[in-house]
Amino acid sequence: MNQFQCQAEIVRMEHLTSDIVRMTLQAPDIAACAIPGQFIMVKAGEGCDPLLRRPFSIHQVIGNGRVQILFKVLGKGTRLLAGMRAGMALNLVGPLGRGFSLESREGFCLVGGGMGIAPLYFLARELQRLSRPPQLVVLLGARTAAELAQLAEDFRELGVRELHLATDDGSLGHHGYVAELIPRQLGRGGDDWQLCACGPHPMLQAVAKEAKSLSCPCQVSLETMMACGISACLGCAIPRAGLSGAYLHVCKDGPVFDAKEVAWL
Amino acid sequence: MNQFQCQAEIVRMEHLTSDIVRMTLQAPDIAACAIPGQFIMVKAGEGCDPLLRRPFSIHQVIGNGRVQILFKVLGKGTRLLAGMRAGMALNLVGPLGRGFSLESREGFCLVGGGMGIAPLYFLARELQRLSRPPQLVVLLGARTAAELAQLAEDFRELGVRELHLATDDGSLGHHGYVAELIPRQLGRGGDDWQLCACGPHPMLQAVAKEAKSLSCPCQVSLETMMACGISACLGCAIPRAGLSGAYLHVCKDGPVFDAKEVAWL
Amino acid sequence: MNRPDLRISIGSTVFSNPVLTASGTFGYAREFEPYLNLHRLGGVVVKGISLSPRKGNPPPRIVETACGMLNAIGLENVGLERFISEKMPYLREIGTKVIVNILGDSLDDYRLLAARLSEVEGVHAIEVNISCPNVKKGGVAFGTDAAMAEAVTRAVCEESGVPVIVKLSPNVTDITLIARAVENGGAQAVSLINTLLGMAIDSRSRRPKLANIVGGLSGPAIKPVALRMVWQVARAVQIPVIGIGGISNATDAIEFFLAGASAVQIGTANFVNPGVCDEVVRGIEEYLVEHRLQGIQGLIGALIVDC
Amino acid sequence: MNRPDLRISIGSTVFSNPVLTASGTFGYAREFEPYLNLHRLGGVVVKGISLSPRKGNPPPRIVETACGMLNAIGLENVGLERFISEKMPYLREIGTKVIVNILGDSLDDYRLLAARLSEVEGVHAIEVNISCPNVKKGGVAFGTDAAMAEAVTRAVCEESGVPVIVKLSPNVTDITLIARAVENGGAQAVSLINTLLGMAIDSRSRRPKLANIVGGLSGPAIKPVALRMVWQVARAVQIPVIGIGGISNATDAIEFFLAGASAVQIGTANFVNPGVCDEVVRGIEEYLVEHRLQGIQGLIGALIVDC
Ligand SMILES: Cc1cc2nc3c(=O)[nH]c(=O)nc-3n(C[C@H](O)[C@H](O)[C@H](O)COP(=O)(O)OP(=O)(O)OC[C@H]3O[C@@H](n4cnc5c(N)ncnc54)[C@H](O)[C@@H]3O)c2cc1C
Ligand SMILES: Cc1cc2nc3c(=O)[nH]c(=O)nc-3n(C[C@H](O)[C@H](O)[C@H](O)COP(=O)(O)OP(=O)(O)OC[C@H]3O[C@@H](n4cnc5c(N)ncnc54)[C@H](O)[C@@H]3O)c2cc1C
Ligand SMILES: Cc1cc2nc3c(=O)[nH]c(=O)nc-3n(C[C@H](O)[C@H](O)[C@H](O)COP(=O)(O)O)c2cc1C
Ligand SMILES: Cc1cc2nc3c(=O)[nH]c(=O)nc-3n(C[C@H](O)[C@H](O)[C@H](O)COP(=O)(O)O)c2cc1C
Ligand code: FES
Ligand code: FES
Repeated sequence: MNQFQCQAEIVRMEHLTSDIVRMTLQAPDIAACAIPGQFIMVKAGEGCDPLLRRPFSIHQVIGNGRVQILFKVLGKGTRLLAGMRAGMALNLVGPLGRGFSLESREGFCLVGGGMGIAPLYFLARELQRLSRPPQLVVLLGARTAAELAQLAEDFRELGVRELHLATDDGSLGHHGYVAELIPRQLGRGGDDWQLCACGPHPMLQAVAKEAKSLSCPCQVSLETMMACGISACLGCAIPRAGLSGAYLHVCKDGPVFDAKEVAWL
Repeated sequence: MNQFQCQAEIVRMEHLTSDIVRMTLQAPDIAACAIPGQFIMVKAGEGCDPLLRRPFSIHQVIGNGRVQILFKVLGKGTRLLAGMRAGMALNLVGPLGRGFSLESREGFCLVGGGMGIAPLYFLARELQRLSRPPQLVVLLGARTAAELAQLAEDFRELGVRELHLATDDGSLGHHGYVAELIPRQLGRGGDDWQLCACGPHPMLQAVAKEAKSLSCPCQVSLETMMACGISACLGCAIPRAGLSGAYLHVCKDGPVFDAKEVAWL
Repeated sequence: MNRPDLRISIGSTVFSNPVLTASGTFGYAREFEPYLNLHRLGGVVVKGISLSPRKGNPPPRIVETACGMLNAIGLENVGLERFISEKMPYLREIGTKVIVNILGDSLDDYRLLAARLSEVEGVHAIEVNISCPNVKKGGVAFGTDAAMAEAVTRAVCEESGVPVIVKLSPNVTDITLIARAVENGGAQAVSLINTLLGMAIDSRSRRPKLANIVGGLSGPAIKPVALRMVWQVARAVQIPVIGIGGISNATDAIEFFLAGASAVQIGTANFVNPGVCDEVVRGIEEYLVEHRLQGIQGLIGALIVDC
Repeated sequence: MNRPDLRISIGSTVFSNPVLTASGTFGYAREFEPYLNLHRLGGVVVKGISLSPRKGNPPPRIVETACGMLNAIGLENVGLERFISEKMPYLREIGTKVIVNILGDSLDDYRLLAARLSEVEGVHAIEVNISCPNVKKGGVAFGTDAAMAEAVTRAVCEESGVPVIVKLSPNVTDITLIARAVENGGAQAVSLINTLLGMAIDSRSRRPKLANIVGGLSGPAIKPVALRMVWQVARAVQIPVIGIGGISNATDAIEFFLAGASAVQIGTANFVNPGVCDEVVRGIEEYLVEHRLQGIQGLIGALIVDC
């Protein structure tokens, strides 16, 4: 298995807003084999409070064996991480989980909400690097313009032309939810297109619904509480579609799932 | 009671050796009323690991409402404190406990070992500021020259002329224990002199023994595990001299005791 | 909106708010005068008092553990009479409710303590520590046996003129059995949990870190166990439950109310933050306002459980 | 000096070193292949196996607490037959001892599991999880009653051809009573502690943080309780004791040996540091060398206690 535990030096800290941070880590083993949609488990702080590692999507893999994560300060783990400085080291485990399938399609529509945007950047880049790059539409949503501005810029620099934005407060792009942009964009494609979505659960639910009504295949990246990230604790269960009452495990069967596999409660 | 809980900004961090740190804190309330031998309780880190505050002697009170502590990195609390930077803030409680008595004497002999030197600097300065300053002899011991050099310099700058050093490895001053210097220095004084000692328990024991054989009054500053520092937990008990089997409490009855009060086991 | 109503009652005693200090962690209150407004506390539970003074255990008496601490103070206290003459005058002055925690070696000890204390002006309730060993029963703790727990409760209730709270030990298989026994015995309330029995060893010296070898575990580490027990007991008895164990802020306290506690006691957190009780009272008030609740009663046992 | 001798035995099974993984925290071992040398482990205790597959509890199943975590996995597992056909081939290959943790609803379940498993090549011992509810006794856990604990032990021992370890629940008044009952029942060793029953509440949503409401507390937070129980049990029984609870490094493990454990299991720490078991083995070796001990036997129960 291509999984590693390593001590990674922090190469760069970028505070995109007061509570959104992009961290660049020197982690060659992980960088060498990560695919979009996979995640790493990061130990925040030295002591045992917080005890457990925190999962973060791989936001970008760059030259020189570096990986980036993009995160928002929510609780004590992310607060500790946001207080780190370049030159310090963090212990990482990864890359973990099942990433996005890049199977050939006419087009890909990427839908990201909030920090769910993180893995989509890596995905967009890998799609563009394919020998026959598919058409690419990227829809990004956030609460407000400040959270979106820098990230949108990054996608533009990547050469994504079909980039559409939505904010909850209307301060940038569409005033409303990002999932609402899907029908307009996917008018052109039907089942030749692939939806790839990552974001808060209600957003993913809405995306899965749109996908169904458009008969468009849809991959979603899910989040749960995780203790191990490596399929040892069975803590990351989510209900599987169907009547069996069985569970999927986000860290191993996912985090990226076919929307049809998941029971959308 | 002149005790305060306050959020104090770190004004300065000085790394005297790789594991000895002098930290200057802006704490006007505490600075205004502290006396030599008192201590403060410092919360290291944000979370609850480590849970309890750590006690540190007040090393110096300087103008502008500042206090200094001098500490050695031993475990996770002091490691966290050593990693702080100027501009950050720490939560303090103090000043606490019973300090040294400065009652008028012909001379004072201060004996410090290791980090036990911390409160003696404050004591030496206050003694020199008395309207009729007593004679002053300062004996400092440490494991090796590196741990002693800067501190000895500080006492010299204070104008202490009778300064004698000892190191365990003989790299500076007397090769041996600092308590061994006492008889030579106190040849001149008998019960007109006051011994004031702070350091590891075996050192204090040796000093108390010398004091007894020289019939010289002796104050010792003791350390124990402390949970509260404010006489609420009763955790800081040490056996009292005599046959009663009763206990003294270091945070309230001390940390400075008359050596005769203490049962030297 | 008016300020939310924080009052709660235990028997005939009305507390201005549900935030009390836990026995053995708040001295005799005076120690905290510099750090908070003592009269704003719901109540003060003082260090456990025995008939005669006790010296306590030899040191080391405390040791830090992961998010917790062990203590083996050994119930050091000034004894009944010195408590009344030396500590009560100040406690009467601070204008908050005073609960005296009592401990004994036998039923008679408990009876004598209750009788004497409930006559003392300014004592508003008695909290019975039943985690102490029953000397007559070979040192088995009163609190680990339902019959003994009921007997000691009955003994205290017979003698006491003020409400009786019985403080339960968590070191039992089924705490609801003990709680029900104590309710049968006549207790007006139960408080829980006392400390979990634990131990720490120094690998260098190969010795126990406490002179007493074992000690009581307290602090955030035990909160999940305390919360579970409070939830179980609140559903098993009719009398009010006072939640204790690892409470360090208002959010923690609110969790205990949701689990069914009518009041909380704050212990170890007083050592870490001597002003914590004030902050908890304020935080509870803010939560009630934010959640549009008229008072603390709306929160007690309000846990939403599907099924 | 030679390398210290780390071997220990339980019944007829000899382990190359005393560091085992705790059930439910190490998957079926394969998950940890990237992170450590599986053959250097003393042994692997696999996730609890029942007769039929179990789906486990609905999510959320885990929540972090102060220096610990609560889990309510609900004993999800692939069931006896799939375990044997799908998981055992790999486990046989890694060249370390394999202990299968079993769980059931009734004595018959346990009997069937023991009989079948002890015939399987590569199963070196059985660990009986008696913290499960006994369906026939109204759901009271086997492990909280001495008679039931003894009965289930006897049932398993009668059927098993390999050594039987019984894993004790800490949620009892006197764990030495259960340990002695289990010893009487024929167990070759006891392991302890399983998780402490706990609970967590979300004050915003006013709901339990676990769908199952209560869950098992593990991690550094429980170490003092585990250490105390191991110390008590080691003095109460003649059979080897396996210490479990919050062990995160070699120093923690050494504390358990001093308290009387002959081996240790590492649980939650595997999540935090998947390479931890290797580090613990190395750390124990270094400690023994530094302290001039010939082997682990010199450490077991070597706590120095005055008086
Ligand atoms: C596969 C995966 C990928 C993720 N990728 C990203 C990302 O790229 N950027 C980002 O900002 N966040 C990401 N998250 C969420 C991130 O893990 C949490 O925000 C983080 O763990 C919060 O830690 P904390 O200590 O700051 O918050 P806490 O104080 O622990 O809790 C704050 C909130 O975060 C949630 N949370 C806490 N721990 C976890 C956990 N282990 N797993 C899931 N949710 C948790 C809790 O429900 C709580 O409401 C991802 C989660 C998963 C499962
Ligand atoms: C009144 C008083 C004044 C002190 N003044 C100074 C000083 O000026 N400079 C200085 O360097 N040190 C001083 N100490 C000691 C200092 O408190 C400890 O070194 C510090 O608490 C260690 O914390 P830690 O987390 O780094 O170590 P830990 O990892 O907690 O433990 C390392 C060692 O330190 C000891 N220790 C831990 N906590 C305490 C505690 N609360 N009280 C006493 N010992 C403890 C333990 O026995 C252990 O062996 C003083 C102690 C007391 C009681
Ligand atoms: C140092 C200390 C001394 C204590 N003394 C007593 C006591 O005398 N009587 C008693 O009933 N409980 C005593 N306790 C238990 C506390 O009142 C409380 O039940 C326990 O600490 C759990 O709460 P916490 O986690 O908030 O500290 C003591 C606890 C500590 C930490
Ligand atoms: C996620 C998880 C799952 C567990 N599953 C089992 C199990 O199936 N059978 C069992 O006997 N113990 C189980 N345990 C208990 C552990 O084996 C161990 O006894 C406990 O976690 C205490 O050790 P620790 O603090 O090192 O984790 C589980 C623990 C955790 C955290
Ligand atoms: S997080 Fe542990 S199994 Fe998925
Ligand atoms: S440290 Fe708490 S009473 Fe002294």
